[in-house]
Amino acid sequence: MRYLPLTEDDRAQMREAIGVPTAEALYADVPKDVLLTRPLDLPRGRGEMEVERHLAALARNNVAASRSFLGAGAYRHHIPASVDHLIQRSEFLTSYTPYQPEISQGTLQVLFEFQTQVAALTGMEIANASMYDGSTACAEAALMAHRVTKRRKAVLSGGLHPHYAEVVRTLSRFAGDEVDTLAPDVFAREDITAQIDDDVSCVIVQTPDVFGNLRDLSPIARACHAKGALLVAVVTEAVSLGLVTPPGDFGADIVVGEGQSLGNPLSFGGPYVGLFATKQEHLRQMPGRLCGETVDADGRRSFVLTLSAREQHIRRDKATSNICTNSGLCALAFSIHLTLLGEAGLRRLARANHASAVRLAERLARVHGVEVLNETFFNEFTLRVSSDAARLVERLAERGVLAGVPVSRLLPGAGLDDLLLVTSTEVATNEDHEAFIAALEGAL
Amino acid sequence: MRYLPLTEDDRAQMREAIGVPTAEALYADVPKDVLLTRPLDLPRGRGEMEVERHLAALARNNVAASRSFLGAGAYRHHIPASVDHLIQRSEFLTSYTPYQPEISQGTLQVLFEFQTQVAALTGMEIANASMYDGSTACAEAALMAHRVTKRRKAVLSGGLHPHYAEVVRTLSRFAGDEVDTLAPDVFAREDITAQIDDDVSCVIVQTPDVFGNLRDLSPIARACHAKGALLVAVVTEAVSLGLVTPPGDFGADIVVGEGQSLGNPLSFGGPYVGLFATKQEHLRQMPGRLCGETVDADGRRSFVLTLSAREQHIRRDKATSNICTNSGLCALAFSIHLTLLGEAGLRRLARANHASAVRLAERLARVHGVEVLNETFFNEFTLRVSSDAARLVERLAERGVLAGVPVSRLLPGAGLDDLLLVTSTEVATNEDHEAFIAALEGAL
Amino acid sequence: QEEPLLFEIGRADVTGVDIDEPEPFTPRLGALERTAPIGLPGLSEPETMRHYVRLSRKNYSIDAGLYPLGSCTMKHNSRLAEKMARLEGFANIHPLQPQATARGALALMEELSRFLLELTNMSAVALSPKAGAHGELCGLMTIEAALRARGQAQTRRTVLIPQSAHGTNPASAALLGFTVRAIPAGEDGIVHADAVAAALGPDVAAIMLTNPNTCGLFEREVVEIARLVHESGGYFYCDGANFNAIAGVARPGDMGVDAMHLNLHKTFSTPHGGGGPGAGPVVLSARLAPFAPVPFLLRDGDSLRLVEHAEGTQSFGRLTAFHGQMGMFVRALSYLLSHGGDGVAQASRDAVLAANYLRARLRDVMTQPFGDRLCMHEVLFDDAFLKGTGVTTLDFAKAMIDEGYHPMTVYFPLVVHGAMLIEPTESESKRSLDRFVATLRALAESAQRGETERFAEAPRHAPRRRPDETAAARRPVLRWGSRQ
Amino acid sequence: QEEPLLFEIGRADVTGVDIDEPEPFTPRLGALERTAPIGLPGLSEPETMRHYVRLSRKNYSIDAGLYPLGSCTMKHNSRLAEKMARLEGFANIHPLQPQATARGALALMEELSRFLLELTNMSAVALSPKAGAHGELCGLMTIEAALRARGQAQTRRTVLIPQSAHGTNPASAALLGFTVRAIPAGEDGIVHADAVAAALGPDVAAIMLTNPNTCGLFEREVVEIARLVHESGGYFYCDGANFNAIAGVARPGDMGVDAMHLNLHKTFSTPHGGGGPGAGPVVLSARLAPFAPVPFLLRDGDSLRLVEHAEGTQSFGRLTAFHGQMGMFVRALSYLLSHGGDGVAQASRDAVLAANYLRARLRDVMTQPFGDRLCMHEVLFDDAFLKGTGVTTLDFAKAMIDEGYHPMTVYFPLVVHGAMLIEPTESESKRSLDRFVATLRALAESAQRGETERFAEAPRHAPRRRPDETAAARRPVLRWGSRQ
Repeated sequence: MRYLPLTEDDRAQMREAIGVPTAEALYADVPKDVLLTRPLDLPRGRGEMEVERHLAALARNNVAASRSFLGAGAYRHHIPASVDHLIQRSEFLTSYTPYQPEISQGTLQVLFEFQTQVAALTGMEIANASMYDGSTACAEAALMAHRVTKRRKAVLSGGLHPHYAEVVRTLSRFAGDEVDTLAPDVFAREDITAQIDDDVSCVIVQTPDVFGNLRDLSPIARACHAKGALLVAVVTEAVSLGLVTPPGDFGADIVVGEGQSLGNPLSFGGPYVGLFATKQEHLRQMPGRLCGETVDADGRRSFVLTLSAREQHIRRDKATSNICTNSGLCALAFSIHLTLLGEAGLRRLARANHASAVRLAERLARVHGVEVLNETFFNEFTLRVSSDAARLVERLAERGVLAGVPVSRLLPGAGLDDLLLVTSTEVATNEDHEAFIAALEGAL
Repeated sequence: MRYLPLTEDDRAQMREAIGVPTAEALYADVPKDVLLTRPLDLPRGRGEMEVERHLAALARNNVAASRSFLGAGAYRHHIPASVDHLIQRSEFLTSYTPYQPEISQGTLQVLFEFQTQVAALTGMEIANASMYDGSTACAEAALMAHRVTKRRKAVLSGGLHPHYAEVVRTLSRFAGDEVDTLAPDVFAREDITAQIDDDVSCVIVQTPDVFGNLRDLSPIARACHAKGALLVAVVTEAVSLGLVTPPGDFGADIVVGEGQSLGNPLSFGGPYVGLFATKQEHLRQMPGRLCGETVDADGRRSFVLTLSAREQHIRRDKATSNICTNSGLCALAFSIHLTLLGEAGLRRLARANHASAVRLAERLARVHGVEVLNETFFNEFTLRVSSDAARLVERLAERGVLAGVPVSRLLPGAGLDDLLLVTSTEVATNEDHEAFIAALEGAL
Repeated sequence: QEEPLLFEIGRADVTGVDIDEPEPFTPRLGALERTAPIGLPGLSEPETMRHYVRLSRKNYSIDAGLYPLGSCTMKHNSRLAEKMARLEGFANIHPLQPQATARGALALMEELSRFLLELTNMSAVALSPKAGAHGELCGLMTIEAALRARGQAQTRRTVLIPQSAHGTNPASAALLGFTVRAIPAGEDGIVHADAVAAALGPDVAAIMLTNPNTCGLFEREVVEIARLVHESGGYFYCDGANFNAIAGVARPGDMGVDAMHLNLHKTFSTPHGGGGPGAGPVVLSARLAPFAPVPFLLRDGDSLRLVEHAEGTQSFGRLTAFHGQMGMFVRALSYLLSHGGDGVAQASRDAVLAANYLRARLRDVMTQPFGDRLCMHEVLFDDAFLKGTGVTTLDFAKAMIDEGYHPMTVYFPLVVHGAMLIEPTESESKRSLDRFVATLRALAESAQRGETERFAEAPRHAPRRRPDETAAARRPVLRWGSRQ
Repeated sequence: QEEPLLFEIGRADVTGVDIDEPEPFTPRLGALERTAPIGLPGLSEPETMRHYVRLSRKNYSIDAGLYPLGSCTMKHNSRLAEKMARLEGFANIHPLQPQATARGALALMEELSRFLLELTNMSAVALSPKAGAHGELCGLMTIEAALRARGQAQTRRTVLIPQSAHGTNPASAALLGFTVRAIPAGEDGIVHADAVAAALGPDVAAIMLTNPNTCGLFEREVVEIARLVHESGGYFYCDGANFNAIAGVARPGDMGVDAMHLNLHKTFSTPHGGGGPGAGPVVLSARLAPFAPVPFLLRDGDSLRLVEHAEGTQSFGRLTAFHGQMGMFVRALSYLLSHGGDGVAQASRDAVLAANYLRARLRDVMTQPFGDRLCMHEVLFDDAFLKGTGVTTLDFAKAMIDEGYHPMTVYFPLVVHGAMLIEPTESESKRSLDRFVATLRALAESAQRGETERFAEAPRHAPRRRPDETAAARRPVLRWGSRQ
């Protein structure tokens, strides 16, 4: 077996050194009645060639998103070849969490740079070294707000991605916390400030919201702060922050986000990378790993994991979160992509996205039976179509166009079956737009 | 431009340090009348995404060899994923020829291991650090034989790959040397020993020959040595050496080969890697780079490029060859693949190839209008078909099968238009064989 | 040469990505355009390559050396898995595209599930947890949902956890509002049924047990413990971090386990990536299966469907935005198909053999907390052999760095003084193990000879010497530019 | 840690590739089966990864640092190019599959040709040469074929080559039986027309000139030289190794060049790979075009055809088994499409700017053989500034290693005493150049202060100190096991 270096001869020698006669003897502590006495009912091991064939056949049974207008929390962007090359460097790919800083300065410096980039991008003071993804970061933000405010009620905007809202509700329900979720807010008209009372620990608002609308969060921030609550802002499309005022500028207390858009492929939903940023004052209530700067015994600048007194391996049942493994390699991809872009490149990428979406929206608005609902948006907007959106998407898929996310996929039974979320990023060409329009006109 | 780090501001500062007012001023030495005064008639630079689109469109216009039975000097084999990963390590991919041994021990040790592997594989005493490919190695072998024997006539077997023969003839013609090429030898029946006279420096024989026949080279070696000539053996399918007696065992004086089969993709013909092995006694007449073992100033084992007194950068017009850049990275791929295989794996791979070809030959022999001409072969054999082989291949290509190499492609006008070279390696499945047979029966 | 920070070498006007400025258009941003500088320096592509290549060279990695971190299972990561995860049909599919256009993905999830269920002899698997700790949450939520269905969610608020457990266990339990009750281990390092019996009661929701445990020992009384827990009305959560000792040899389902997370990034070799991403699917017993989170796979005759909404099911809800770590599923399945049933069992046996080999070769110079006895896939030493030398476990670990090795896990489990937990995995050759043994023996003997300086000063040959962690925590500097 | 040789750690029965043993069958090997041991040890996949990763870490690379090797053009290699070359439609196509099934490949070759011809203002390009030196052979053969067509192949047997030329130039000429006649350069480092005129005669087949030359200078009299050579009935071969100075700025076709090889691995950034593979297409003037080797591309209306046989054409024949370095063509085209016409010219200007910047910043502490004047894309120093210090050019180069740099090219060109030829390329940032300047200045000043030990002992911080090259050559050990 190509992955196992020991030969039968090696094994025999090693057993002799140990003083056991057989391989089975090493399992003497396992009760006889739980030892497996038959071979597993699984295929035998296969060579690379066969495994490749098998998996490639599965992959071919998926329609890869080449003419695709899907978004709703996961976005198709171009990833520079150097990003994927660098994250496959053995020293990044096959290292562990940097517990031994002396021989992990590569990973640690990357995390320090990542934290700085995330803080800058969100307009916040500090950020952590990544979470699993945007939705779990969002749920952690609610828990953190409870710790900070010593209250236990979160108010969720109707513009929050329904899956994010579900994740928050699931965790809160088990943790014994309260959650108020507002009705789906297609036009970003909800008055969430009216929901803030003295029990509310935080308000969670998304921008651009799940329907694509941009929001000025300042009034909500002010209302929160007046009541002693925190404003948690959610950003599911990190590229938008190259063009849209960041939550930090509006006074958000915690910003969480999905970082997939930078450096990470769609990959059917994971692995992604959660962003988590907050104000300096809340530092010690922040979940997740943190990398900090210090000096070594020779006085040289060094980086270490720090404030681990908050973490599970020290604090155990008093920890700020139970996170251990997070999204290091995805954070690396995010950070490299952002380094390549730089401020100028990110702004241009964001403009290219916005331009592409505006152009598509303008063309779609001219299609009979289609209405663009958004006044403002970044690279995603909501269509009202003259038929069931989910069925329309299926019909378009047969014509080679993945047309978007029907709102009913996220909110079944909400009476929003005629709404379709449509995204257009820098990868969509003019021909893609034309194909979409043509397929849509044919299918409506 | 993403590859150019200098900004306009940097450039201005640098010009100031140099003391030139403009970018053009740096080209003051170029005569005005050859300075280009208009922009190049070429497209402007493009982003990664556009370049990818453009090249991917070209790639899609090629039929990638998935159901392919082509050989004739280039063979489709499975390349382990780790081979391609390792050769892309920055330290291998982006380093230069190891002129500074202190910081090139990685490349140098690889070359030393490669030389040892090639010597073992061919059954010879020593090998060099690679040539461009098998055909140029073959031509260099003729030149070397001339140097060793101080004669200037090479005799080429009719079983030598016609392209190899052409390459030898081209170089020899310009170098003023003589070449006798025997008639195409479909059944390996030529009596090449009859051609050896006192003017002959070397006889060049291929095994398996271009028609797939295996050869016992011992009689030819004896005949050569009796006349003071060298036997040059050519191996275009390196995998065969896992199963077939190597030329060294027959007494060959020089063995050259094409190493593509191990670690290197087909890639439409290049880059490949030439193997070159010989006897210790001919060491100083060998062309190409050599890596040798020595010790450093602290007595530690070290590797260096050695015997460069033979080479062009020292000897200039007295050099044993003009080679500078060779096939370092392809040699690395070859060496890694062979390391992964090891003796046991190589033998099994070779058996799998032979088994696959034997099975296909047996099935083809039962097809009406098809005759298998070979008594012996490794993974490639010659078919006689009842129609024009080249046209047959085209018809089969339309049915999704790349059926083999028509001999007329290599030897137009030789009256061998009904011959087809067919290869089957470990990558050909039973279904591939069935598809071939079915398409063939349909097309004949 | 030192590598500066990105922020010291990058510039706001430099970019390594060429994107055309769009044709003029009318923005739809309202008044929300970002205009102030963001503070994100860029690098050209050559500078980017060099920055990260140079940083990477300051890291240790499994590709470059033995990585004996106990409890972390740093085994070989194949490049086949990386290649497979990058197939266009896996890497470039959207989680919300019509399920009919993602049949291969669903089939892959089902095939992976089949492997995991046969390996564990369990009934169902929840694929969506993102890592081991997330899997723990998932398992405990499933248990609570089952208790709720029985009307006992309010009364059973205690979780039993041995003191040797990973910190994530109590942290997960506490996060969900459970009270943690510690169970002591016996002198022999394992949990005894009578200790469990003593701790059980009508308030107990579950026990969380790691098996093999973090002392490297198999919990011999596991079957009896499971019986006791079940009898008392609780559930048995098993921390699967150490599954690499027994995969293919013994099955949790046969031990009475109700829920267990599998760390795909440990047992099934998806790379650790400097701290993730992982994947922590949770296998469930028949009793817990109905309560698994959404999305879950349902087979309807010939076709597969992902159920994405809990309404109308007993599912406890949603744990994450999408379906789980698909990229890791591909890699894990690549591992499993490559090994096959036979290979997985052989890998476990080799991992246990390697740990015991280290134990046998080191037992005369190092000390074991629970006596010299068979271990599972990791071997635990304590610092008794360093007593009186002035060398601490930490010093010993740092001295290993100077010998070219990553240290083992130290000071864990907490129940053992100066613990050193070594997990060689099945990926090491005998030659590699022998060299490691020789190094550790030499270090132990050096310490015992009183050569304390090499330990106190270690590491001296690494990119950094020991950093001042206290200063880092006292005045946290978490981003560039914030020190001023 | 030292990395042993494969032969010290591998074993004949270990393999890192799983291949099923074939079903029983009747072999067709005659009596030629290989039975004796071959002597090829194998490693499992984890051991293989570690062996090569560890070896790689003993190498310097452009990705990790500035690589100022004059004449080698060590510029940034993009990963886009690597990705493109690996597209299935390029990597997995056979050179002998029907041309109709390889239309994309032919189109790519045509597009690359178009770029090369526009950049050089030449008439045709022979794509098949495998590297620069192979291109030289190709060019000289083309010239000889043209002479033969004129009936002068027997009489014109001399090639003029300046003493500063790359060793490949005389080696290539000699290989083809030409007599090499050296032309001296002037005091100012360039070849003067009158020196060429003096060397010309009816025996001269061609001149081989490198322009810019290996002293880093543009051959200012090139147009006049070309005129003289042409008038005397010879051809002008230009060594294109230094094309990176002028690509997009000036065109060889406008200078009277008849043939020139282009090193795709230098100018167009296909990676050097530790010594290849390269690619050396040769551009030809209209006079030489008909004699180009097979295979060559022919456009028939809408379709492209590769002519593979010389019969019926004036082609001089075949240089290599197949069509050339397709993998390198893809990479070079990726470079050219990415840069575009504007980017190629900018790259040349940046390369020249960088070399002159180094010159300007170092001219007061190092010495230039031909006075302080503008250089092209490489700057040449001699060892006059080391005179009396006891430090040699080699010492100086080795001391650079201790500072983290790869040395420049040393002792080349041969015509300059203790030559140091520095080519920074356009890939370095100003910051990188400034650091390099600071290092070289410090070293030069250190040498001048008489701190000879750091030079004589250098390198001390590399994986090896200076190896005994004399011993290596005296008793060559070229394979494992042969020392005994």
